Formats: sequence, structure tokens, C-alpha cells
Amino acid sequence: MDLGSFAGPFLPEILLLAGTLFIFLLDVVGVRSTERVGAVAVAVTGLALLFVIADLGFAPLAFLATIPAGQIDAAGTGSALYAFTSLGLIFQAVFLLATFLVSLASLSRPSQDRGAPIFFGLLVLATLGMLLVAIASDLVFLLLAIEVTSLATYLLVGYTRKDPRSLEAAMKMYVIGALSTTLSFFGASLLYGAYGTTNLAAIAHVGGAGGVPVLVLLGYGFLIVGLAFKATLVPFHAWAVDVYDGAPTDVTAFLAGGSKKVGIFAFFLVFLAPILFVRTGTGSPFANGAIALGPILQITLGVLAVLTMTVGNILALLQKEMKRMLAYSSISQAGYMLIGIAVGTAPALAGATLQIFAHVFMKGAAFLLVAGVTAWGIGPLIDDYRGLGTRRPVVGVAFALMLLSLAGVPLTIGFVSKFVLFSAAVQAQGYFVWLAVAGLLNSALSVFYYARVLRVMFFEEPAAEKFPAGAIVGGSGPSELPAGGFGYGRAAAIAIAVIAIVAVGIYPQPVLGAIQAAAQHFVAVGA
Amino acid sequence: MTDLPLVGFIGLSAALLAIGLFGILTRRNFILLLIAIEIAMNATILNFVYFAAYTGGTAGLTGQSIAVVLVGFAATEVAVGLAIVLALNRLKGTINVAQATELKL
Amino acid sequence: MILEELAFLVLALVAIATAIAALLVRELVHTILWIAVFFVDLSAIYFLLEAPFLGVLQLGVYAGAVTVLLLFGIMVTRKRIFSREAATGIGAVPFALAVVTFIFIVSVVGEFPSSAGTIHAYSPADLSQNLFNVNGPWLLLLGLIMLGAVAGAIYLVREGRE
Amino acid sequence: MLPLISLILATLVLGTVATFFAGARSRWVALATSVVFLLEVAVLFVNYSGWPGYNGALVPGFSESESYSWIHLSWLQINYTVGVDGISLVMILLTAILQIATVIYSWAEERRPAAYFGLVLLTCLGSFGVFVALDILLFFLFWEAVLVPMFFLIGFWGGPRRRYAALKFFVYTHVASIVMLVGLLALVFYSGASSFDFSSVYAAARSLAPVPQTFLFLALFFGFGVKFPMVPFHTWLPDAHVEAPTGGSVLLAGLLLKLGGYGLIRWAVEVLPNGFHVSQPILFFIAFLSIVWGSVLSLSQRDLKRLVAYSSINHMGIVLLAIALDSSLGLIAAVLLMFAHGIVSGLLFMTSGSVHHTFGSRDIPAIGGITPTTPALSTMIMVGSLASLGLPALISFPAEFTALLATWNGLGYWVFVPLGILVVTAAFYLWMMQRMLFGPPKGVPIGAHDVPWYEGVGMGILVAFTVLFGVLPGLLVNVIVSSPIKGWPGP
Amino acid sequence: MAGLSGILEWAFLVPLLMVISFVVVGLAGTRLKRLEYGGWIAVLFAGAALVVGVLVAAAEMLSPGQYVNVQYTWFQLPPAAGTFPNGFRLVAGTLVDPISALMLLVVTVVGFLVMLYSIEYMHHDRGLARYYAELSLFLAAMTGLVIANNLFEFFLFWELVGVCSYFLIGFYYEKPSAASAAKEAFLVTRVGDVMFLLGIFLYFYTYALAGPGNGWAASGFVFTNGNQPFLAGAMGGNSTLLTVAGIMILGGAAGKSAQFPLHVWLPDAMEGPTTVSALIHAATMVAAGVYLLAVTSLFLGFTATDQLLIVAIGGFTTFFAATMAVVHSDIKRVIAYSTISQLGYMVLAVGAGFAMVGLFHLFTHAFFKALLFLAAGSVIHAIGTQDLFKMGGLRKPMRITAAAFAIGGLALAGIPPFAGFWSKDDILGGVYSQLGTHPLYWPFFLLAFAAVFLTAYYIFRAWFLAFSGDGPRDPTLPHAHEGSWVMQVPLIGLSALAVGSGLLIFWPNFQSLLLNGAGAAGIPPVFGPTDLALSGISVTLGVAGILLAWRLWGNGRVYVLPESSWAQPVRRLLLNRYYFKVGYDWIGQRGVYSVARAADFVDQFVIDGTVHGFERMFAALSERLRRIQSGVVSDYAAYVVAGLIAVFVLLLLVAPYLVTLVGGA
Repeated sequence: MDLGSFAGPFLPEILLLAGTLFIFLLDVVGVRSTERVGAVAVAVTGLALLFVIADLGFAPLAFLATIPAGQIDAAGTGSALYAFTSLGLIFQAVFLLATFLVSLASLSRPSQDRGAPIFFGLLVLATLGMLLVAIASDLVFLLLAIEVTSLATYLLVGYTRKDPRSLEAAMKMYVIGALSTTLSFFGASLLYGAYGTTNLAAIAHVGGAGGVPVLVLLGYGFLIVGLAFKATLVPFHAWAVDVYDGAPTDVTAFLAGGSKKVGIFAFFLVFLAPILFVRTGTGSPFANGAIALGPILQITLGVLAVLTMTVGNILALLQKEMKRMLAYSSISQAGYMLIGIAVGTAPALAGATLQIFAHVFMKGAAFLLVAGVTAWGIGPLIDDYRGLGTRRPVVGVAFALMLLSLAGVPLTIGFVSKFVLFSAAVQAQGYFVWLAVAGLLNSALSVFYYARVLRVMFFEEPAAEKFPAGAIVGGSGPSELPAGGFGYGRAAAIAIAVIAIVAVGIYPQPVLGAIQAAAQHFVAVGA
Repeated sequence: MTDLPLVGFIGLSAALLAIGLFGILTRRNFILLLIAIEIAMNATILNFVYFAAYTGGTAGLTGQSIAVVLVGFAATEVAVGLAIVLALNRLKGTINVAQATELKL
Repeated sequence: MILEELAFLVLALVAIATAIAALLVRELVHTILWIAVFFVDLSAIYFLLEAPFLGVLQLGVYAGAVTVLLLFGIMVTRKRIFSREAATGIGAVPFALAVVTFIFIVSVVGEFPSSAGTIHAYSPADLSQNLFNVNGPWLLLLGLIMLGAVAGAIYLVREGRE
Repeated sequence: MLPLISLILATLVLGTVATFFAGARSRWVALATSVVFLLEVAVLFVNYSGWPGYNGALVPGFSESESYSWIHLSWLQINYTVGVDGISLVMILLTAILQIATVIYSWAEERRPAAYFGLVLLTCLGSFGVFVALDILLFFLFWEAVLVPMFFLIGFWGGPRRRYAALKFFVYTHVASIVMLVGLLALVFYSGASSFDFSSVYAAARSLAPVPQTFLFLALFFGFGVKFPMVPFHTWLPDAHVEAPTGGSVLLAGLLLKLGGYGLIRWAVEVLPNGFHVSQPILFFIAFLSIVWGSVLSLSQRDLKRLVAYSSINHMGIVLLAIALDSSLGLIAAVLLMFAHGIVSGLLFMTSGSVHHTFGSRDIPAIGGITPTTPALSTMIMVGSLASLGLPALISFPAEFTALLATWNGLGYWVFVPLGILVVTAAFYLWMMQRMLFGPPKGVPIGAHDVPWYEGVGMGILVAFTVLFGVLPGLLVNVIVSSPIKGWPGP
Repeated sequence: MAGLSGILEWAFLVPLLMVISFVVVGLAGTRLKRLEYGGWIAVLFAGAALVVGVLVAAAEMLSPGQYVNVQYTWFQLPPAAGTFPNGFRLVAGTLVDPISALMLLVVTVVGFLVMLYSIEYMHHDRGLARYYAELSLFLAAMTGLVIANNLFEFFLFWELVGVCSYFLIGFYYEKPSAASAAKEAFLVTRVGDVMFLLGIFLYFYTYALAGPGNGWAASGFVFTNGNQPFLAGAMGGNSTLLTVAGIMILGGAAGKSAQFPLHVWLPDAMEGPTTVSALIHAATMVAAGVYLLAVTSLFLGFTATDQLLIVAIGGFTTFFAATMAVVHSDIKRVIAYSTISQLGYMVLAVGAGFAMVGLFHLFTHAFFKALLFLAAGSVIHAIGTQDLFKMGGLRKPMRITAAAFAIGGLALAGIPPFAGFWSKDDILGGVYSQLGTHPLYWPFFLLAFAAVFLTAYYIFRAWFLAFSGDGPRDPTLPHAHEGSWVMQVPLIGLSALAVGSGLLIFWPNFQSLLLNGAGAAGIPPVFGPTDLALSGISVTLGVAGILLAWRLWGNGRVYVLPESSWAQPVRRLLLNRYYFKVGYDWIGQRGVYSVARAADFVDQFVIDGTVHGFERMFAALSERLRRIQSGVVSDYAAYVVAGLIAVFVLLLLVAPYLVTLVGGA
């Protein structure tokens, strides 16, 4: 086996690993300026993104493809630890995109920040973990890959080590994260005990020989809880609000835009096989066959999804702080995404994936924008945003677009994703229609808190003392900077997000078609 | 080759997990929290080990491998936890988690 | 075999007792002592399960490294090593939650044969073969975890001098 | 063939965008857009395939249809499909008329005119889209597109309780559209339609069993019904109307309520005949309830706008009744009545706006004998009121006559309910006129003078159409009956 | 004279001319100060209309029995399944036949004279342009109604008539009483309109299915030149549905023609200018109701039950209204009650099956009632009051007026040879001949007969009070004087008609209008005195009434009913108009309005209250849920463990139960 053909498919991962090591090396040699270190991260993630897109079969980039076509969506052997699925590749692209945007925007962080190498290094390392999650086909591989991301993000959250809020957030995330990790490994151990393997595809099939129902259900129960931490499902979400609030806002953007999707995709990976196995009707994993595992899991996940979006929304209603409001909205969005696996059909997975894709641009970019605006001296409260829309129309409109997209207003990407998702739920018929109803009612509820921000931004007069003129970090006046003083990196990241929100919102076919095809393969392989 | 009933191990690991969870829920000292987490983690490792022992064959080896990896992982996790708590201690002068409540509601 | 069952019973009881003690004693240093005993006790159980490599690893990593690490943590965060923890109640709700969890897990017992089963032994060679070859990627991942942990932890703990 | 509908859509989109950015000149841009829109609608009328000599249509039964693929997945086929039939054409004409009248009436809007006119145009754009959309997603997009500008029109340019009213409006209509959306999605997926296009949904859904049809129909009916608005989900309407700026009220009553009626006809009644038949009693009940409730409540209102708002509930109740009858005559009546109500309630809301501008209040008991001061305004109020209570030679009369005749044919002596309510309707309008227009002058500020030219022209346009179609309703009926439903020959 | 019959197709010119007048005066009137704000233009157009109307009538008289139908399709439906399988069409057209020619004559003549009279009478009022425009539209609507060729079009103009009367009654809109009276008139007639509308529906529905064929719906429901009404041909003369339809039509007519119990609005309608009252009472508004009954009776037919009901309403109203006229002191009100009473006669006639006799009475009544009103108007114009008890001795300064009023009074009282005698006598004779139809005809016939006496009494009571005696009882009144020629010409013209129009019945050409108009339906009417005994009794009653009036009120006498008299309560009852208005007001204000207020309460507090309750619930829930975010990480961990247990419960207990409930995978 020559190294090229073995390592080739892992080119994006290797790139990121090299990037991480290079950045840590820069730290050692004392190169710590944000721009230089960040440039490495941007370059590495951007390049990796290109490779992933090429692997996805995007024709203009075909020459960059490194994974042999036969290896993608190949039927599982039942023993491999990793496998390339096109849905996984799409998720890799989503993760890389999130990191790319965050690192791009972080180029505009204060350049005297001595933690820049650590920040970017951990960022790239966490992304590497996420990429590995996306190709996992083994439970332990999956959980360990998640831990790569998790440990890196604990440290990212606390990396502004002079800020007690940041460290408190890191501590909270650590405690709940470690607890959840323990629980998920415990669940994995139970499943291992039941089936004697940890291969995800094999688990469901092996069990047909004579599994143990309660042990399996307990195992899946532990796994649900463990993964729910990452995906911020209610009631495992409480940490997320504090952490999103306390973490440096760019890290929050990464958490919301990137790392939480790891949890959702882990749900896809872990639960698709048991759900599909029963759904295809080839038999029950249980000896007595009286209870079908698939519907049980679907109901449980469905309840969690509804609970998550409802509680997230209700709590967001009364929030006075911008970041916490966005955090709660992020939680409720996780509920929508979970619908995908709760329904478990290819269309639903496609819808959820699109929702995740959209969320990078909506929520991730929103946090990036909040970070930029905070740097202008605008306070943490929603009321502090008074008059922003009229003072800085470009920023206001961009933020408004993100919020409208989050609310699911037509002609934005958020609408398309919700539309496809809920359509898929209805298409699945049966009690899944209620998931669509719950989702839609929740999106109606969510409109209130988004609309409140819009009202504050556009319809209320600014409070003068909250908006010091010329308080733009970086020393450049707004006349020189195209995006009103965010700095080029952040402005570019936000611009990309806004373009994506509108473009995909108006013509989603290219993105949606790719996702749908991937989801179909995913389901076909998983079954 | 020894023979032992499986149920005993299940009971032990369940008890250890419960103790660990109890500790996480009640202890306010961060070090104690770490210890509680480690107790729970050890329950998990124990699970892998005895399931491996009962499974046998390659599958059993897999279980032991997982246990080995997990031991390493748990130690790393403790180190990270300590790092965070030391930084927090430097700023706040306490490692009582009940006093780190700046972020709430 | 009665003897092994008896040994397991004792070891299990000791594990439970030391775990509880470690969490409940109010002297932090005592906690470390109890937890060290706990780790050693578990190591013994691994030996009982004919997993000597794991037993040794448990001794080295847990009873050795982790215990020291925790002790170090206490020393750094405490002005006096032998300070007592403020008394904290057991708390009815956490207790109930723990007990219910325990009951749920133990409820699987009915699905297992209560009779003794065969315990398989593996040679460290087989284990390492499995660990480094078949499941090598796990170790790679562990390496990545440690990479991030080391870099980040050092940065956090290091006194910043900006 | 010229893609006329897309052309109109493009005109409106460009006009709207240009208006938003035109600053002080926005009113001219808006006016130009409205004029072009009206002309294009005229061309559409001339071109309409319902007229003799037309052949060929992409979507069966619809004229001027266009279709382009939009989202194309194995399970989700969504197209940009548009087209018109007689019913939508009449509604489009209403849109064009109301748009130009509103723009002219609001000529002197001073608070952020660019945004105001832009939102007005956006509302009309959305309505136009709803009337031409022949794809479920497209329909829903436009449906929602109407909601947002109206929310802002109420919320920013509205009266003292505008926030409350805007929110209430939004909540009610949004919840309704959600139920509607679920219904529409279920319509596609339960019927197994091959795409979201009207024609394929129509073909697939009609053959569904009665039980699923009933559920689907009720979901859709709820969605459309709240817009109607049907009692008891109507309380958003008076508040929204009272707080909305005049232009907003005009569009709200003139167009938004019609969306509900149009949607019901196009997407529920036609597509789910079995479910419709099962649900008919419910529809009748709600229709009667709305008719009685709207009318009786009008009687107790002090605020002129509120009075007109409640009378809208009454009139839309008659529309619902006419639709529920499921007869040719009823359908014609419903469409005619929607058109008539659009024009007449628009006129009445304009007059109440002018009353407010001129006298600083709309409180009916507080104002009296305004006729000598403002003869033109009084005349408009009289024409509007008389048209609204069904005076012959004005537009509502043929519609109401047909509706009531159809009601008799369909329901027999139940027709006494709407008939009796006609008296009550007359009563509250007459009482309002007696107190406000007649008697000794009261509450007339010194220096009050008749309406400014732009308000007069705005109302005059509507009066002209009130009389024109009141005398020649056949112009509209001939178009309506060329629709491909109810066994009519169609185009 | 076949050449003249070409005019029949141009009958639509009459309403059209008046519409043009309406538009011209309405738009330009305010600028035409020198032409009485367009008054003269209106007179001109009314004159032109008169010419056309007279020509049409003449053509119809010269070639009797002509039916000329011209129509324009308003809108139509293609044939489709349902009630109208052969299609459905609503048309607007003109149907000139003997009765519409007769009515056209009445309306144009009276209309022209009133218009002319107004030039001086209204000279000092403001808003003349509006007045003439509305008057023009009023005439347009009435003439349009008269020549309408189907019930739908009939209803259209019917409503227009109503709304014009609304505006004209409320002409002095600054007077609250005028505004109120206008509203009352509209509302009360609206009740009738609604019934009329249902009647139309019933006829459309019935005859489209089972009538003279489905063609009726497709052809626009046009009145056909049949030899007998639809009813007789299609239904064998009876049908419950058609009975109801007839009752509905009666209701409509009762509203417009102010028949019991919808009579309340007419006396209050005196708030309008006297000229308007003349028009309303003589030729337009109230005549429409009777005309409707006649048309329905002739073309569609009433069932026997309907006829009995119509007779009852007509006969009772005749007497009922007359009693109220006896006590009132307002000269216009007295005449107004007499109108109601006389309309009762016409309704009675139609009910008994003599539609043409009823129309004949309408014809004569139009002239003498217009005369009475214009004469009364002349008085009011001269002295500025309507109170009979303030007047007196006006005979000397206003000879023409006094004579005109007397002629009108005699005609009203049915004294030969004045016009009223011939028509009223024919009605009584006709009804008498039909008494055998149903025993219940008797009481109403007797009531109608008794009313003859009352009529003579109250009209001459008014004449004596106003014109006899030495001078005004109220010395503050201005000195009376006769109006100019503009006012005198109409008085004289109408006086001539009041004398002569009854005699026209002996002119065969004129009689042909009435005979052919019947369409040979029902009982062939006989015109001219038939039963001399009956005529004798009625004339005797009339003379007795006049004598009683002279005895009590003649020569300036004023009869005061003793306070202790048994008749005092009756008098109070009559003065209060049997408390009908009070009752209706009570229903309107206390009844309907209270219900409306209650409904408003429900709307605001029950329906909206429920919504707000939900809102508050959500807010409270949000607030409570927020508290779980305590900031202590141990709590968060507790949520995780609790969630773990919840997931176990779901997975192990709830979900399996649900799955088995819905039947597994």
C-alpha cells in the first residue's frame, strides 16, 4: 500500500493537521500576529474546503478530487472504522465553511492578541476533529473524534484567560462536556456489550441474532444524552447559553456554526442504522420481535426535537441580551435539525442538512457580526442595538437578513431549509406531520424575538451614549472601510454569509440537489 | 480461565456510575468534581473490560483496546480540567463551582 | 468458583466504599488517598478479569499519574493543604437521580444469565496487535486529543505577560 | 409569446426596489409603476385567452401560463409556474386599481415616503403574485410576502396602538399561514402529486378519499379563513384597520382579505371537492356567524374605521357563504363580491382617513354635520356607504343580488339570515351618515376645508370604478365565467 | 297611426333624459346660479321627458295592447348544472305595455309640474343644485321602474327610488328631524325591499324549474306578453312556495307604499320639502309599491291566500290610516295619512283581483294628491306654518289655492264627478263583486267603506280650518298671498286633471289601456258605475263626512273634545299614531342596539380575552423556565441526569407503549 493512495483520501485532514502543527510551531518561534497566524488557518481551511468540494463531484474542481469515486458511498464492510459518504463530505464542507468564515472574521481580531496561535491552532484542530466525525463509521472512532473537537473547544472558550466570564464558560462547558462524554462512552460500552462490536452499520444487523432489548435501549439512551450535549438539545442545553454568552464571540460563532452540528451529524450516524433497519422491514433486532427499535427511537428523538425547539423559543422570547437570545435561538434550531433524523427518510435528512448548512450562514455569521459590533462599543443588551439599522444601514440590513433567515422568511436560505425539512416531515406522513406542525408553530413563535431585534434596530432612536462616534477598533474610519469598520476579514466573512443567505434562498437547486443526492446515498448505504 | 457471573460486574459499574453522577451533582469543589467524573469514567472502562472478557475473540480484543484508549483519554481530560480550574482559580481565587455564576438566566 | 466470586465481591464492595468515601470525606487530601485506593482496587479487578495489561495501565496512569495530578491541583488551589471542605448536604434530589439511574441500569440484569460465564484472557501481544494495527486510528485520535490538550492547557496555565 | 405575467412581476419588483431607493422622488416612481402596472393589466385583459380566438395553454385551463423548474428533487418538484384564469384576472384588476388609488391618495405621506410607497408596492406585488401563482411554494411565498410589508405599514405608520395591532395582525395571520402551509404540503404529499404545480395537485388530490380530503380541506380552510376573517378569529381585523395608516387599511381590506377568498376558491374548493362537501355545514355556520356578528358589531361602533372594519367581516361572510354554496352562481357572486368589496371598502377607508385628517378624529358621535364644510368628502362617504349597503347601479349590488339568489337556490329559507342582515347593514351606515354628515355642525375645527386634490383623485378613481362596474357588471362576469371550473367552458 | 308606435322603442329616453339631467345639474348646477342652479335645466329635461311620455302613452292608446320589449344583457352565465340548467341571464330592458304607458304618463306629468312648481317654491333654499339633481334622478328611477321589463331591473330602480327619496326627505339635513326621518324612511322600506328580494328569488327559482319552461332564466326573466299570469298557467293557481313569494312581494310593496305595519315612515317623510312630498305621495315612491303589486298580479299571479292577505292589508290600512288623519293638526300630515289610506284602496283592489282598477285609482289619485300637496305647499309657502290651528280665513287672499284644495278634497272624498269618485267607486264595486270569494273579505270591505266617511271628514276638516273663517287664528302669521304663475300653473293644471282624469275612463282609447293591460287575466274589470246603490251609499257617506266637518269646523269654528269625553283616550292613541313609532324606536334602540353593545363586549373581552390569556400564559411560562438557568453548573449537570432518566422513561416505557398503540413499525 503506497502512502499516496492511502493518504490521498485524507488530504483535507492531513492539511488541517499540518496547519495545526505549523501554527503551534509559529507560537513556539514567536510569530503571534493575528494576521499572519490567521492567514495560515484561512489558507488551510480554504484549501481543504476546495478538496472536499472537489471530492463531492463538483465538476470544475474535479482535478482536485483525491478520493477514488468507488470509495464514496461504498456499501459498508461492517468492520471499517471510517467510510466516505457523500453526506459526510457535505458535512465536512459545512464544518470547513464554518471554520473558514470564523477564521476569516478573526483576522480582524486585535492583532496584539498574544493568544492568536493558540486560538487558530485549536480552531483548526477542532475542525480536524469535526472532519473525522464526518467520516466515522465506528462508534468509538466517532466519540473520540468528537472529543478531539470537544477538548479543543473547551480550551477555545477559555482562551481569553484574563476574562473570568470566558473561563467560567470554559469550566461549565468542561464539566457538562466531561459528564456527557462519560455517559456516551458508557452507552457505547453497553452497545458493545450487547453486540460485541462498535461498528455503526454492524450494530443493528448483528443484533438480529439475539440482542438484548433493555441493554440496547439503555445504550442508545446514554448515547442520546451524551450526544445531546454537543447538539444542545433540551434539557441538556443549559450549559450552552452560558457558554455562548461567556465565550469570546468569535468562538461562539464557531460553536454555534460549527461544533454543534457535530452533535447533529453524530445523531445521523448513530441512529440512522437502527431506525432504517427496522423501517426496511427485514426483521427485528430482538428475539421476540414484539417491539420495534426504530419507531421507539424515532418517537424519543421526535419528543426531544419538539421539546428543544419549543423550550428554546420560549426562553428566547424574554431574553434581553443579544448573545443569549441568539444562543436560545440556536438551541431551538437544533430541534429543527433533529427532525431530520427523527423522521429518518432521505428527504428529511436532506432538509436537516440544508438547515445545518443554512445555520452556518445565519447563526454563525450573526455571532461574527455581533462580535464586530461589540468591538465598536455596543453593549450586550438587545436595547443597545437601538438605531443601529439607521446609523449603519449596511450592517443593519445584513443583520436583518440573518435574522429574517433565522425566522424563516421567504427568499432566504432559512426559509428554504425549513420548507424542505417540514415538507419532508409531511411527506413521511403518519405522525411525522405533527413534527412539521410543531416546527412551524415554533418558527411562528420565533418570529417574535427576531422581530423585536429588527424593531429595536430600525424603529427606535439610538441612545446616544451607547454609540460613541468613531469607536472603531483598528484605527480606520468608516469612510475607508467598505463594511463600516469591521475590518476586511470580518466584512468579507459577513458578506459571504449574506450572499449565501440570499443566493441559496432564491435558487437553492444546486445546493439542495447535491444534498438530496448525498442523503439518498446515505440512506441507501445505511440500510 | 475463571468464571464469574456477569451480573455482578453490571451491578458494580452501575453503582460506580451512580456514585460518580451523585458526586458531580453534589460536590462544589472542582477537584472533587473531577474525581467524581473519573469514578464514572472508571465505571465505563470497567464495562468495556468485562464485556470484552465475556465476549472473547477479536471482538473481545476490541473491547480491551477501547479500554486502553479510554484510560489515556481520561487522563488527558483530567489534565485539561485542571488547566481550566487553575486559570479560573488565578482570576477568582476559588475553585468552588457554585461561586462561578456570573453567567446565568 | 467460590474463591474468585468472593474476591470479586470484596473488591467490588471496596470499590464502592472507597468511591463513596472519596466523595464524602471533608478533608481533600483524604479524598486523594481514598481515590488512590479506589484506582488500585479497580486495577485488582482488571487482574481478576484476566486483563493484566489494563491492570498495569490502571495502576500507572490512574493510581500514579492522575492521583498526582489531582494532588497537585489541590496544592495549587489551596492555601493550606489540609483544609476542610465546607460541609455539603447529600441532597435528596441528586441522591434520587443517582438511585433511579442505578435502578434503570441494573434492570438489564434480568436479561443476563445469573450463572457464571467464561472469562476470556488475552495476551498483551494480541492486544497491542489489535490496538496498533486494527484499531490504530483510535490511538491517532487520542494523539490529536492530547495535542490540543497540551497546547491549550499550557497556554491557559502559563502566566500571561502581555 | 410574450411572458406577460413575468413581465408584470418584473415591473413590480423593479418598481418596488426603485421606490425604496428613490428617496423624495419615490412617490413619482410609485405612481409610474402603478400606471405601468395598470396598463400591463389592461394588456393582460386584452390578451386573455378567455376571449374568443385564443388557443393553447401550458397549464390546462389557464391563460398566459409560464413554467420554469425551480427546485427539482426526486420527491420535491417545485416550479415557477404562473398563469391566470378569469377569477385571478378579476383579482389582478382589483390589485392594479387599488394600487394606483392608494399611491395617489397617499401622495402627501411625509414620514419616510420611500419606505411607505415601497411597502405599498410590495403589498400589491405580493397580492399579484398570489393571484398568478400556480405552484404551491410560489403561492406561499407571495402569500407571506404580503404579510411582512403590511406588518411594517401598521407598525410604523400606524396609530397610537400600532404595535399591539401589528403584532396581533402578524400573530393571527402567521399562525393561519402555518396551518395553511401544513395543509398545502399535506395536499401534495398525501395526494401523491408529482409536483407542486396546481395542475398536478389538482389532478391528484381530487381523487383522494373523502376523509383525508376533509382534513386537508379544514386545514386549508382555517388558513384561508383567518384572512377572511371568519368569526371567531376576526379580532385582529378591527385593531389592524383602526391602527393602520389609510393606505394600509385600503390594501388590508381591499387585497389581503381577498387573498383568503381567492385561496379558498383556488386551492381548497376546486382541489378538494369531497372534503369541501363534507365541510360545507361548517362553512355555512361560520359564514352566517360572520355575517351576523360583523353586522351587529358594526352597529355599536363609534370609530368610523372600526365600523367599516366590522362591515368588512360581514361582507366577507357573504363571500364565504357564496363560496360555500358550491354553485356557479355562488362562485360568480363570491368573486364579484370580493372585487366589489375591495373597491368599496377601499373607498370607505380612504374617506375615514380623510375624515381623520380633516377633523382630527373619527369618533362618529363627536363629529356632526360635516356636509357643508366638506361636500366632496361627504359625497364620497355617501357613495361608499350606499355602495356598501348594496345600492343598485353601484358595484356591490349585482354581487349581492347574485349571492343572495344563489343562497336561496342552495339553502332555501336560510337566506333570511343574510337578507335580514341587509337591513342591519343599512341601519348602521344610515345611522353613521345621520350622525356624521347631517344635523347641525359639530366638532368641525375652524378652517377645516375639503379634501386635498390627491385624496380626492384617489377616492375618485374608486368611485369611478364603483359606478362603472355597477352599471356594467357583465364586463367582469364574462371574464369570471371563462374560468375552467364549475363546468364552465373556460378558455 | 302606426307611425307613432315607433316611439315605443324609444321609451328608454324618458329615464335617460332624467339621468342626463341628473348628471348635468349634479356636476354643473352650482355654477348655474342664473338658471336657478340648474332648476330650469331640470324643468327642460322634465318637459322633454313629459313629451316623450305623453307620446308613448298616446301611441299605446292609439294601437292598444302593444308590447314592445327592448333589452340589453347585463350579465349571463353559460348553461351549467344546477338550478339554471339552461343558463342564466340578467337583462336590463324596457317593456312598453299599456300599464307602463299609463304610469309613464302619470309620472312625467306630475314630475314636470312639480319640477316647475319647485322653481318658485324652493327659490330661497340653499343647495338647489343638489335638489334638482336628486329630483331628476328620482324621476329617472321612477320612470325606469315603470318601464322595467323584469323583476331584477324593477328592483334595481326600486332601490334607486328609495335612495333618492332618502336624500330628498333629508334635504334639510341640518335639521336633525329631517336626517332622522330620511333614515327612517330608508330603513323601513329596506325591510320591505329585503322581502321583495326574496320574492324575486322565489319567482326566479320556481319558474325557472317549473314555470313556463327553463327558458325564463336563460332569457332574462322577462315579463312576457302572456294572456294569463304564470301562476295560472304553470301551477294550476296554487303553490306554497308561490304563496310565500306573493307574501314577500306584498311585504316589499307594503314597505314602499307605506301599508300597515310598515306605514310609519311616510308621515315623518313630511320633513322634506313639500314638493318632494307631492312627488313621493302622488307619482313616485309610494306608487311604486302598488305598481309592483299590479305587475306581479298581472304577470306572475297571486295565489288565493296571497289575495286574501293583500285584501286584508289594504282594507285595514285604508281605515287605520284614515283614523289617524282625523286628529292631526299638521296639514301635510293629514294629507300624508290620506295617502296611506288611499293606497290601501289600491292594494285592496289588486288583492281582490282588480289590478287595473287599482292602477286607475293610482292614476286619478296621483293628480288630486299632487294637487292637494301643492296647494298645501302654496299655503305653507305663503304663511310659513303647517299648523292648521294657526291658519284660518285663507280663502280670501288665496282664492286659487283654496279652490284647488277644495277640488282636490272633493276628488279625495269621492264626490262625483271629481276624479276620485270614479276610481274609488270602481274599487268598492269590484271588491263587492268578489265578496263571495272568501268570508273574510267582508270585514275589510266594510272597513274600506267606513273609511270613505272618514276621508271626507278629515280632508274637509283641514279645508275648513285653513280656508274658512275670517282670518288666521295666529295673528303673528305673515300676510298671505298667492304665488306667481310658476306655482299657479301646476295648481290649475292639476285641478283640471283632478276634475277630468276620472272622466277619461269614458274615452275608449284610454280605457283600452286599462282593459288591455289586464292581459285578460282574472276577472275582467268593469269601469264606470255599475252598482248604483253602492255608489249612492258611498257618496252619501262622503257628503255626510263633509257635513260633519262643516258642523264641527266650518266658518272658523274649532271643536274641542271635552276632557272628560270617552273619546279622549282614543284621541290620544290616534295622536300617538297607535304608538307604532315608539315601538319601532324601542326595538331599534333598546333591542338591536343593546344586542350590538353586548356583542361588542363579547368581542372585546371574551374572544380577545381568551387570546390575551394565552399570551399571558406564555409570558409566565417563559419567565418560569428562565429561572432554571441558575448559573450553577451542578444544576446543569442535574438537568442532564434528570434528562437521562427522562430519556430512559421515554425509551423503555412511553415509546414502546405508543408504538404498540399505533401498531408497530
